[in-house]
Amino acid sequence: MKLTLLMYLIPSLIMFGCGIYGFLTRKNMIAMLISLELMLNAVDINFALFNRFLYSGNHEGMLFSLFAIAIAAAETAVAIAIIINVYRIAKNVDINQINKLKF
Amino acid sequence: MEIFSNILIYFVIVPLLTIGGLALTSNKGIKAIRAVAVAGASVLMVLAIWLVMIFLRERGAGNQADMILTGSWMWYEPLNVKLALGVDGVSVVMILLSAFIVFAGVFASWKMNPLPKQFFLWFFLLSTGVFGFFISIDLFTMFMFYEVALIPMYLLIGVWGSGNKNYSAMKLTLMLMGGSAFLMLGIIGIYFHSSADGQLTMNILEIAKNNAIPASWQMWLFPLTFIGFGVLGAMFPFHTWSPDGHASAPTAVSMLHAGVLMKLGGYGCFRIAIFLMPAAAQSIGWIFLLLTGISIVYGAFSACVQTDLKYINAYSSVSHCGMVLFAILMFNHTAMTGAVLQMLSHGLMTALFFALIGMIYGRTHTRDIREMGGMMHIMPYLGVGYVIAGLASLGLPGLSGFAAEMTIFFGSFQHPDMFHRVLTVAATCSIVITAVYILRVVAKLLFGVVQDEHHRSLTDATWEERLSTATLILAVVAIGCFPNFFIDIIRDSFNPIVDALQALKM
Amino acid sequence: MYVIIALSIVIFSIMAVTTKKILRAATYLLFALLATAGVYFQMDYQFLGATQIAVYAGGVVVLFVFAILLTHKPGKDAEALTSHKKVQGVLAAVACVALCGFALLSFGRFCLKTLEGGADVPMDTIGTTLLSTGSDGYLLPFEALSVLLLACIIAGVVIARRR
Amino acid sequence: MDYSQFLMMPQEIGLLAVFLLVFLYDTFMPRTTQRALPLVTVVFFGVYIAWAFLPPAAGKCFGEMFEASNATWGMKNILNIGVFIVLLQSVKWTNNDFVSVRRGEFYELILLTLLGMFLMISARHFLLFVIGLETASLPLAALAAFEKRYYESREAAAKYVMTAVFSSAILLMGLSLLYGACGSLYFSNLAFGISAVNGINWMLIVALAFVMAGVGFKISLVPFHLWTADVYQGAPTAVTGYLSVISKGSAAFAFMVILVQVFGTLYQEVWQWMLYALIVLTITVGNLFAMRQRNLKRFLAFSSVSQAGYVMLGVIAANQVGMASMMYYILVYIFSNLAAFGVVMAIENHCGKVTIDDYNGLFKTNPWLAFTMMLAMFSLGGIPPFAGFFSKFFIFVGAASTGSVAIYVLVFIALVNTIISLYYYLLVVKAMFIRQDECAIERFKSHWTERAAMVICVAGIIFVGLASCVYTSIVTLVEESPNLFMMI
Amino acid sequence: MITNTVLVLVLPFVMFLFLGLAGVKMPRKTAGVLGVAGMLVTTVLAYWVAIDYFVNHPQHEQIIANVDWLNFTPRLVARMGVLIDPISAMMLVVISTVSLMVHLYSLGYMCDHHGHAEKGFQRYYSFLALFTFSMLGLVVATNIFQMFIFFEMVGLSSYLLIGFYYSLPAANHANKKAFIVTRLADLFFLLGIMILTFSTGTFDFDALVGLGNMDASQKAVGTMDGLNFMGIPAVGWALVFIFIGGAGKSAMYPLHIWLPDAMEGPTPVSALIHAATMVVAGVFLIARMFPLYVLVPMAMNVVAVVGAFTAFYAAAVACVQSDIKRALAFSTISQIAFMMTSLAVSADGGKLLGGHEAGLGYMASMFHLFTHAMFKALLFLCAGAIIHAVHSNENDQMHGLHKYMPITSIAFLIGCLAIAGIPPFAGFFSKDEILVACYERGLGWGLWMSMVAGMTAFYMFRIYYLIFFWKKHEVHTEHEPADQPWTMTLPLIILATISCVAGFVPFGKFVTYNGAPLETHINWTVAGTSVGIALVGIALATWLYFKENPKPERMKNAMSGLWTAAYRRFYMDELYQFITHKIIFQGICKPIAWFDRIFIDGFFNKLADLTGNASFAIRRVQGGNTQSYAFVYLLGALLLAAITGVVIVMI
Repeated sequence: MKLTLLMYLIPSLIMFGCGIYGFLTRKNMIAMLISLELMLNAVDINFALFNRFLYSGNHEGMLFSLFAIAIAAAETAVAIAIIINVYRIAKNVDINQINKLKF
Repeated sequence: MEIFSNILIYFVIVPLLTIGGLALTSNKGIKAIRAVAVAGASVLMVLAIWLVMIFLRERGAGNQADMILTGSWMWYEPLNVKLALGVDGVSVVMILLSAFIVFAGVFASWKMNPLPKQFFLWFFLLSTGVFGFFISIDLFTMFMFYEVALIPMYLLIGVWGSGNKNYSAMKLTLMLMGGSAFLMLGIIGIYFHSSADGQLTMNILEIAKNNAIPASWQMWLFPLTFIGFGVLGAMFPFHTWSPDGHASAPTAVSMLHAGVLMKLGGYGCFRIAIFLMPAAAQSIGWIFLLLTGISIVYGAFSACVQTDLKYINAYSSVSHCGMVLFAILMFNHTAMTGAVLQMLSHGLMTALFFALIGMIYGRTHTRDIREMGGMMHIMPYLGVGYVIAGLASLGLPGLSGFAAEMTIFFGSFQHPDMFHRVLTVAATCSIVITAVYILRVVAKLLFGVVQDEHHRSLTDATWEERLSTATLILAVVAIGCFPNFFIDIIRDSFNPIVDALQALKM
Repeated sequence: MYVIIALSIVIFSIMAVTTKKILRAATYLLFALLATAGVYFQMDYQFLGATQIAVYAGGVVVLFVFAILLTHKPGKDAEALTSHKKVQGVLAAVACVALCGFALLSFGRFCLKTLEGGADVPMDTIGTTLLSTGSDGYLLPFEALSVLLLACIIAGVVIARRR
Repeated sequence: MDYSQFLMMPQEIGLLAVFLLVFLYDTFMPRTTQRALPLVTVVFFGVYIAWAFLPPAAGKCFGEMFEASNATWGMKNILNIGVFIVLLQSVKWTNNDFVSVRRGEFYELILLTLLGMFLMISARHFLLFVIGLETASLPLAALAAFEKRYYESREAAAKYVMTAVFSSAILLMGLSLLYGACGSLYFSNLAFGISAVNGINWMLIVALAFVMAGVGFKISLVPFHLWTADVYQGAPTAVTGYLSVISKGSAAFAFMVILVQVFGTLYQEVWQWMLYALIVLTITVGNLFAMRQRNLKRFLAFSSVSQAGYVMLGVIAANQVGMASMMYYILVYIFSNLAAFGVVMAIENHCGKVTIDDYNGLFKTNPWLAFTMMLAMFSLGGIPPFAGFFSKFFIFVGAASTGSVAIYVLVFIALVNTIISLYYYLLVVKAMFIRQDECAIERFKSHWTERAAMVICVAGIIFVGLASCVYTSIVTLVEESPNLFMMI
Repeated sequence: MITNTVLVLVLPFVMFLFLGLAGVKMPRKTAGVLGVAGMLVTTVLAYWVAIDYFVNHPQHEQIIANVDWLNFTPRLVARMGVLIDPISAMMLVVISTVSLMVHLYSLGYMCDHHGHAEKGFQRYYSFLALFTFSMLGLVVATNIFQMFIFFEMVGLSSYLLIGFYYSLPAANHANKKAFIVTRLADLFFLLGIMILTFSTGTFDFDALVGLGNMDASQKAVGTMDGLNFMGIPAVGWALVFIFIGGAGKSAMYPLHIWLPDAMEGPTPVSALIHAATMVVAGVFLIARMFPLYVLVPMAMNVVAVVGAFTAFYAAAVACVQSDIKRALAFSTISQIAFMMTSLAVSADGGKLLGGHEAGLGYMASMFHLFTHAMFKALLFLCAGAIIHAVHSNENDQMHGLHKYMPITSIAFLIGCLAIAGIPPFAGFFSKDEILVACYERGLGWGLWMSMVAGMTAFYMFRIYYLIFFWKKHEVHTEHEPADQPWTMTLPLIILATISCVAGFVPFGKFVTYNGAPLETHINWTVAGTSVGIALVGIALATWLYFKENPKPERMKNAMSGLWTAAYRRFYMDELYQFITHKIIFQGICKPIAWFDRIFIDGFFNKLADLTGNASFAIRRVQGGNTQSYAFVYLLGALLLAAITGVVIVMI
């Protein structure tokens, strides 16, 4: 069986979709962050796939993934710090409770 | 600096200097504030008269250029925006009018309270805009000064006004700004079609000379600019800011606004809308003619049933300013000259009206004509002034309104088209309605018996009020008695426009 | 091999966003990330896969676990999602995936491209690329990334401080 | 390995130097001298600005990954001026008892985010761009959470970071599609790749939409703006000011660069219309929300949403006039908005009041503050002779210079919206000048740094418009930048 | 002569300014005396001008001097100037004479019983001077536009003087009404001028009508050939409109309604303005434009019909009025209608009638104008004296005054005889000429006008008897009524004298339509008939009203409907009231104001509300929930892509 690009893209896209779904429905902010990780990860896969399947002459996609992993890690770190920061004063991490600022 | 050798620039500099001077005075020193304000207004007046003399001398010396005292200094090079100055007869008389009204306005707000300093600051900012508008011949600077003149109205009404001032101030500002939104789009459109060979320009004279705006664009840009200015000229159905705004504004502001600011509308209509887009003016001018015709009659009828003095005058202004726009759309020398005369006349007379109303209101604390009566007994000076203003308004010979209206009517009736003539007849009918509402007020307010016994103890005008009104009355009489002096100044200024319109017909 | 990886990506992703226990979600995430690393290895991107495992599995997930433990309250695992939100989420996710998928599919026949037997990218190539300044050199992003990380460290410090 | 290429980026290097100096000062200077840190930063930054104004070395470096052109040089200097004002404004605030312990970090983060924005502006490769974007946004979350004593500050940070990461995920997705379609992430390669793609296809449209969403998030274009108001309201005022002008301005410039350089060939058919819709939405929705706000910071947030729409009018023109007008608009906007925030901050620092009703009768007690606020409002509303009028006019001229009727309609919509915006700006003026209140904010003297910042802003508001040299030189800068609009 | 004429104009104007501005600073009486003195000089100058003209210019050519005043176009110039020809010279005399009499008379009249001048005495004299100036300016107008200007000016002075007692509500209403009605007429006048000048391009009388022949008028009418509006030639519209203008001033039916009310003004003012001078402005206008009217039969017929009807209508109303001033006012209307009719009947079908006496009607009209001014002023001044004595206008407050005020009574009688057309008083001669002219036009016209002449005699004597006889006077006031001081009596005597002798002036020698002398001789058939009818009228009045008797009451009851209708002036006022209040005010102004408030204002307010509501309605989007933010974000991005894609693919 020849492995086509599409066959790899499908799991990646599903991962992305799961991320979106999770981000939009999870109450817990950490769970939302987990969903975000999925989204970012799906993008990384895409870059790697495109590089390998279509443009294997250079390494741009792969390197982008590499950097993206680092960025994602940094994002996660800051986000988690802030979530904990909120938790300290609000005593929960429920996104629905974090809505004092509105209208 | 070459720019300072042009007298025109001083019409902007002097008010600005006055503002600076006022800023230096202390809030408490009412004498100093008044002194600065009077000095500023007087210098403007002298400058204006001097300008008229220069103009007459130039014309007398055979200078037949469309604009004199022209000068142009590059401002925004990338867009070819210049500080272009120049005047023709129309602007000269408009400047003269503004100077008169500013002068009278300063005296009419002699006892302004509270915050006299701030009041005069805004007042002179407003006049800066007005003068700047009249001396500019560059679309951008014109528009800038136009807006400079609009915005102080908000604070002037909001802070020093009376009655439902918040509503009125907001309504006035927003509606006028709405007008200027139309205008700005129009100006941008004109700018991008100002030249066929790529060198875009904002200079009115150059645009007119290039005559490059395609007819299809004119069809859009003409209504935009005309409505833009028409809002300020209180054209039906965009007049509704005017009654509320005038009713709430303090005396001097009503004077300046009705007297000068509304003239910006009429002036802009011909200087920009018609002058630059004659083809569209020819073909769709009739729509606006109809609207202005409605304004004339509609304003007059509305004024008949008002009971607030300022509302009456505001609606009367709608009617009279409608006449200005009406005449401008007749596209011939006589009617257009009449329009300018009417601007002068209405400016002075309406300023006089508002000054008097302010003075009466300052004493009686009511503007409802049903609560007043027999004022002629109590304050004969103001009463006589009011009658004179009223007579000027209803077009009595010897006062300014007559000369202006007659020029408009006869000029308009010269129009070869039957539709225009019939409209003229309809507009002419307004002179009777005007008589009705003016006499109604005079009868209720001045004649008859004193309605409120408290009014018996009121006093007549003080010296500064007398000075303020006398200046205006003299000007009204001067125009009424010697119209030819003004017509000679004004008339030739319409040569370029009328020629352009004639050329189209060929 | 492909089937295992693909299935585990799909299954663990779905489970990570549907499980009611937050700690389990983190665990499923870990598996999904590891499966991703599997994809990279399949693509012969050894270094990328290794980084994925080291940074994600080793760093990020641990971070998550700590965070969960810090904010965790016993007995509050169950997430009561309103149905409205669920529909909204599904709709959005499906629409997004559908649009992306449609876009990819409609872009010529490239989805059917098969893997050309590409070779692994050697480590020294990666190192050189990262530090070279010419065309296809990544020195500047590399430096910039370090600035980013520095900024995040400072940010973390600021946030983490009690006062 | 040609490290001399770093000399092509003097502004970034200088900024980094300032950062290092501040960092070192913060870390190693004795505790007693720490109070001077804000001022030291301001001084360093001032020196740096002078350095940054040195004539630019134009060109690309790092394999076309980074471009320094006259336009980017100008844009960075504009941002520098804004940041200088922000720094000056925040001196008093960072020295208060609740924040002073973290003041070093405040300045460090501001400087680092600015560096990130510079990278965004100059990036000609999407990787560098993304890193810049993240550098410019992640630390801001920390800054938003700076006022630890207020819950709102923390909530703002949480909302910001969640949406920001979500948005960057979407952006990255778009970029991956783009990469898939064209096989490169260099702007120049992408541009050719896109023009090589036959016809218009979904892949590019989706990628474009996602990129627009991702960057639009930073500029807070509707409908990607929803975080704006909450974050602006919750964040410390200094940070809000920074967010609203600097962050937004840099993103707008980068946005334009991406659109014209990468997607230039799609201008006529595709992104002109996408942006058209976004602008209409942005201006209108921003205005409609702003009308009802009572909290001034939230009010300014929505006003800044609407202003972002106006900024985009320069982008939609996709030509030199448009870009110059946009830069000029941003400059003016910096002065106007920071003047407003300066007043808000001064009053907030003094008595903690931030709603419009608190400002009733302000003119009686604090005429100069009221005057500054009024100028800011007039300038934002586009009233001459203040700079806002000129910037609005030029941005409209810029947009209309495309000559298409549709754009005229757009300009008209924008103009109609100025009426609404004028309404709410006047509400503030009304509160200060017309309304009277027995318990108006009492007379007080604001800190000299705050006053200095206000003076700079007022001077800017008054002179940037009247002195035509500013706009003229910006136009010259843009005109001298090569190949900007090659792809249009 | 020009200089003198200008002086005649300037002098009253200077008096107006001087008394108006400086009057308050001087004693009241001084102002009055100054006014009289000024007027005296004016009168002398006016006589000098007239005599000079008639003596030194036997050809009766027009003497014209002009200055440009308002250049509408280089061609169409409104000029100010003086034109002296027979009718203007005649009018100068009439106006100055009556004005002088009134000035003098007012010195007494405007005082209370202690001889103290009333408040506003200076103002009064200033306004009188203004009126005199305006009226003189009107008659010497060289062009129709100047005429129009002075039409307005006399309207203004009339307004000011009617409202002299401005605190009285009646006066207050009356002056408003007078001004507005005449203004309405002036509107038509203006429209007429506009139409006329549209093609002729000139205002000047010498170009429009010329003098001595019809050439100028032929030419003027010729330029308007082919211009029609709604099937009627433009020139017809123009002349009818101009006539309406004149009719307004001259109180022709149905524009007469202001005149009776105008009697609220001081009686000398009524004598000057509303009897002798201003109200004949309309007649003067038609006379000025006479050649044009001759050429347009349609317009001439309108004038004739309106004139004849008004004459009868006013006479009928005058027969039953109880207020003596109102009765006199209706008599004035009727007499002016005589003049109008007389002008109109002198031509038919575009040609003058009467063979060698062509233009007799014109001459007669002017003659009647002249004599009427004198005797009507006399009658009013007498009425003023009576009112001053009894403090009432109503004749049931008078009765039997002959015993108390003999001089007044005799003067009044002379006036009555003159107006009734009894030889040898002035009215006989002029009225006779009129009737001759009418009979020349047609028997019906003659009979109709003769009947009106009879009615004239009847109602005048009715008034006379009711004032001076009927029954013994009951003294209501503290003073017994008596003849008034010399300032008031002297004018009566002078005017009575003129009324007696004026008829013998050979008027036809001086005033004709073409300047050529017209030999007139009395047509004894006509004269006899009219005198007969007049005598019948007088006899009837004597029978009914000389002594108190129940016959009038019985007659009144017998024809109560008719009587009431006549007394209420055939409900013309009510009709006007209905039109102005119900239709214009309630039916137009109010709805427009309502429309303005509800629709125009409402529209813009609604717009603002709508924006506000929209702002409120969309606030839910900003609900504070991060996930919904993200949802909107995603939706936005997807829709952006999807819609763009779909649209582009479709296109």
